[in-house]
Amino acid sequence: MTRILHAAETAVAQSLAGFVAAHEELVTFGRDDKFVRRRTLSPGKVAVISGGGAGHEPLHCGFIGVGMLDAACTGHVFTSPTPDQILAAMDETDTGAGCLLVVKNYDGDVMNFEMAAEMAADRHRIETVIVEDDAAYGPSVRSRGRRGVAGTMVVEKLLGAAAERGEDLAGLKALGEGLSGRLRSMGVALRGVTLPDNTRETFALGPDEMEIGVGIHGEPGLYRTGRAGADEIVRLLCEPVLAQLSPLTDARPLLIVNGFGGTPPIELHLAHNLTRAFLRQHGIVPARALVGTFVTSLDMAGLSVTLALLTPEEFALWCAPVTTPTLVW
Amino acid sequence: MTRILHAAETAVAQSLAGFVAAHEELVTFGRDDKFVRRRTLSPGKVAVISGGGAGHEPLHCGFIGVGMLDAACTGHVFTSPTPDQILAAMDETDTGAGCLLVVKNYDGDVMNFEMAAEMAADRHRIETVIVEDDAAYGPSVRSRGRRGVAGTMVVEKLLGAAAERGEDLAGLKALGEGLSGRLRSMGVALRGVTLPDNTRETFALGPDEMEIGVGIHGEPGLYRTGRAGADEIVRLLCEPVLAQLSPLTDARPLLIVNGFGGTPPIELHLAHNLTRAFLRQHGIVPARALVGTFVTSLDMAGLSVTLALLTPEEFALWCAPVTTPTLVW
Amino acid sequence: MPLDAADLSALIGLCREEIELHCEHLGRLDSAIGDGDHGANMRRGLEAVYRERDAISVLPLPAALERIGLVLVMSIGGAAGPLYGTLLMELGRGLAARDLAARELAVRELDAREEETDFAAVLAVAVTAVARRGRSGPGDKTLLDVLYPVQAELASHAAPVRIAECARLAARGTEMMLARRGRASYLGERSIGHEDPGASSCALLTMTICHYFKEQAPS
Amino acid sequence: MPLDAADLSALIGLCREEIELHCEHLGRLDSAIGDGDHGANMRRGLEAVYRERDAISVLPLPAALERIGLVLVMSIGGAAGPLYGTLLMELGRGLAARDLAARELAVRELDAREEETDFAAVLAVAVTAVARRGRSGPGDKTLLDVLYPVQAELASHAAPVRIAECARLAARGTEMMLARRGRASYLGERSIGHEDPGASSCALLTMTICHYFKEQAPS
Ligand SMILES: Nc1ncnc2c1ncn2[C@@H]1O[C@H](COP(=O)(O)OP(=O)(O)O)[C@@H](O)[C@H]1O
Ligand SMILES: Nc1ncnc2c1ncn2[C@@H]1O[C@H](COP(=O)(O)OP(=O)(O)O)[C@@H](O)[C@H]1O
Ligand SMILES: [Mg+2]
Ligand SMILES: [Mg+2]
Ligand SMILES: [Mg+2]
Ligand SMILES: [Mg+2]
Repeated sequence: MTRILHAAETAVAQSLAGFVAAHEELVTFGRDDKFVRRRTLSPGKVAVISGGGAGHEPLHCGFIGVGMLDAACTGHVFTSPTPDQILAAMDETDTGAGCLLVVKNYDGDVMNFEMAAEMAADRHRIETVIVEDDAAYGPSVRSRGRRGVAGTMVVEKLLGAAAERGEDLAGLKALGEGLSGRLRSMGVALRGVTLPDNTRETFALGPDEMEIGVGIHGEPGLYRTGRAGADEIVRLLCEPVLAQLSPLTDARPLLIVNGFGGTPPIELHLAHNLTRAFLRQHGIVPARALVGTFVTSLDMAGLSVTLALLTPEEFALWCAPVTTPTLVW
Repeated sequence: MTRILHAAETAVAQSLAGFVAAHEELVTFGRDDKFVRRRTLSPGKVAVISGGGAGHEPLHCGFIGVGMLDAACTGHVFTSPTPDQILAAMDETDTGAGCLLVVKNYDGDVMNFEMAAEMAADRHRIETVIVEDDAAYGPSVRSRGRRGVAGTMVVEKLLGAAAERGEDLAGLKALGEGLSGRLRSMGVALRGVTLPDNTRETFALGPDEMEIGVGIHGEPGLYRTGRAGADEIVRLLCEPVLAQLSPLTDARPLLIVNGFGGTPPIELHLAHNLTRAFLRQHGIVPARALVGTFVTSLDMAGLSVTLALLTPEEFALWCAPVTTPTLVW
Repeated sequence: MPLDAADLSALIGLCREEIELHCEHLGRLDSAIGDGDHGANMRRGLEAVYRERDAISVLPLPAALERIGLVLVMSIGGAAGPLYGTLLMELGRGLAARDLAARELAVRELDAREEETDFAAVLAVAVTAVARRGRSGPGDKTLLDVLYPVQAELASHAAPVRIAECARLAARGTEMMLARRGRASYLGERSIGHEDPGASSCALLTMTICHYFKEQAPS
Repeated sequence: MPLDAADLSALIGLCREEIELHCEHLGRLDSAIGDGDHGANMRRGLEAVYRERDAISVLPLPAALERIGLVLVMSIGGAAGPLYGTLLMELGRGLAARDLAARELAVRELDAREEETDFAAVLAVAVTAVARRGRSGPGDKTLLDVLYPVQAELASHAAPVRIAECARLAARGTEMMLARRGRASYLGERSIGHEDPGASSCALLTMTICHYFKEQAPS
């Protein structure tokens, strides 16, 4: 795909087919392979639907299953899915209680989901939750808000668990929006992304450079600086996250250390340990931590730190049972 | 570690601490942090113990838990653990039924586990299963047998499940050895490994090259060739695997597509889909498939294909419940 | 100039060729300040339209444009899909509404100049719809920075060559802008100094269409 | 030449320095045909011995060597740990057994030449233990290809300079061998043309020890 060369137009479809084949007890293709959905739907439950460009796997398809998503639409690499995919997913998974769309805050994603919602307004009740957890961009810099990055999986998990529990559309929308001030992420890239079409990197980093504040589309980040040691990297990621989180009394902090696709587990756990030490110095002890490769940017080397200050009820939703290709507990 | 720079001597210890902190409900450090073990042992069950150099995560520590390993010893990067670690693990997890050591077939690992077994011969009953699944090296080339690579996780899963079921030491040894002719893997590297001590790659590949038959220690492979498309890569990996597998009537084929650390899920699933197509043409339909990053070589880009022709009983052991940081079902 | 089926089919082919020719260039512009896929996205859209060109070009112009817009929306994805899609769907709908109104009141046929004024008005509405879809406006360093001046030139009855040149300069003019929408906006100050890929594709398509009109115009 | 505590402590320090000095070089040799860690492995082992040098050097020589071997085994890991560890542990045990036997039969003290013969015999046994541990033999392109000729030279009462030179040449001689043991063996034919890292470290240590003996020898 990026390194494993394959015709760019069919690579995403092939990869999705491989994914579905590996998890056929849980998921299946929707109509015309336009999306992937749970094998078994729960009638009367709000359908939680997400999607985005390919290249972020296991997000979103890896989170389809009991306690999380009902369907996910995948676009081309780094390209939002098109409205017909989203329409098809709504038509096939809305069992009467309406559809909740979880959308990462990128102009392309927002516009495509919005067009789909407009086109289906006559036949589905629809609410949309926009995820914008990237601490690299405060709303002051960009009037359109922050990007949605690794925190997306927190929103999908909490909303999925609440929907499973019977929460209605309005309740889910309120839950998603209530979270937004207490969820922040920040990422670093140590090597740029190789695009599938060409072997060129979107941004090339020298071996002694790193890019702070990157998103998950191979776009350059907030600033570039010399390669620092792991402790310093952790500090550069955690400080903006802590600065932007709205404080919460009686919070249950949830920590996610997420690899971008080209960084192996040994490095993620190293960063996790240093992050815990940093947070401890700032009086924060995670109630739960999740370390792994969840929201990727193709084969980009690097990682992001996500911190969510959850209420006890939200934390219970995080801990609620889940059975998906990626998360099982 | 490799890219996330950190003092090489402490990086492995830090990473292990991060791993244990992320999974403290399942695992804990053994005495003096010499190894990692299950939090709760089952008295009377054979202790299944493995280990090897760091840099292969989640192997082995990620497979500690109910239905798989009791303890794992981690050495420095690409360096076998030392006998004192293995001795400590045996002393702490042998609850009376003896210890089964699962060892990847590398001279260093074999010698260190062997020395530990000799030193503990007076106080533990010990059997050793050597894993040698790498199809890149037939025994004809090397009188010391094949390397142990991604197939190691199959051996650990089956022996772990059998031990959980109450199998004794002799039975486990026989099970492990019976499997060896029906388990083969083959890997390809698309970018070499960056060693932690220095930013040098162990073997440097040009952007248009690939290395076929690589192991998991950054050592060069069987041969180097021009970068081929995904279909061709799959063929180059699967053909030697199929050629070396002892046929088995009524086999339950188990397929594993394993990423080496620098290759993202989208590529692994693409390769998985093409591998299924290749196998189908050769009359093989996997009874189960597992796709992900399980046995790594630091941040090496590339992947391996493992095929195991299991008996119905072995397949039942594969499907038996497991609760570890990496596998849960 | 009225467009018949042959014109429409030819224009679709030309636009597709132009994007194909500049696909890599657009990708490179997008790599600098975005995610590098704008060329591939546009190619995918134009290829989809090209595959349907026979069915499309026999439709009345308003329906044809609306259909092109829908095909673009359903094939491009990303930001460019809804934006180009909205532009063409709104253009088609606006022309349809105008035709309907004209037929109802119709005392006489419009002359060429009146028709142009009318088209410019419909385009203005469509461009506004694009701006609403993108929640963006002039100076945000997007394809709107080409659409606005092109619409203005058309409204002032500029010749095709003039409009084409205006589009080219407008796209180049985005180079010095600070991006406030789309992925480039994440770069802040660093977005300055690079031409916007969407503006660039929009100029290329505008130039292709203008060139066709110039060639076809009765001299 | 008998070794006292000061000699042993000095030798430990010199060996550590030598490995430190060539750490990168050994790593590079191992990168070419192995996994690149031989320098780091040896350094870790020698550092561990160095940390314990005070406690080690006051022990009787046999016990000191056995202890050094154990420290190497427990700190190096990989292939080198058990191999160097076995060598020194067996050397220590062999010397202890010889001392015991000598004391039991002791009619007279051994002269220097007899002592050397004796040491060579003990070394031969230790080298055999290493070969058994590694399931390897001469010509496999390992540190044994240095140990065997060094032992032979010692048995023939060669001078320290001669033994050092022999070790150096033996290590270099592994360059043209095809590896049949260790990671290098996975390379097959491709292992030819590179010096074996274990042979190289073994030669460096041998040369350091020989140099010390030459310097200390009554001239
Ligand atoms: N909110 C917006 N309003 C108007 N135009 C936009 C907006 N966001 C992006 N664009 C335009 O879209 C172009 C990028 O398109 P493309 O690369 O195809 O999509 P994506 O950004 O999703 O990868 C930008 O160069 C810009 O001209
Ligand atoms: N089976 C063996 N017998 C003898 N020597 C061996 C054997 N395997 C490896 N060696 C020696 O060990 C050296 C490699 O040591 P080192 O790099 O520290 O360990 P590893 O191979 O585990 O990374 C080789 O160069 C070779 O001299
Ligand atoms: Mg895109
Ligand atoms: Mg090693
Ligand atoms: Mg783009
Ligand atoms: Mg080595």
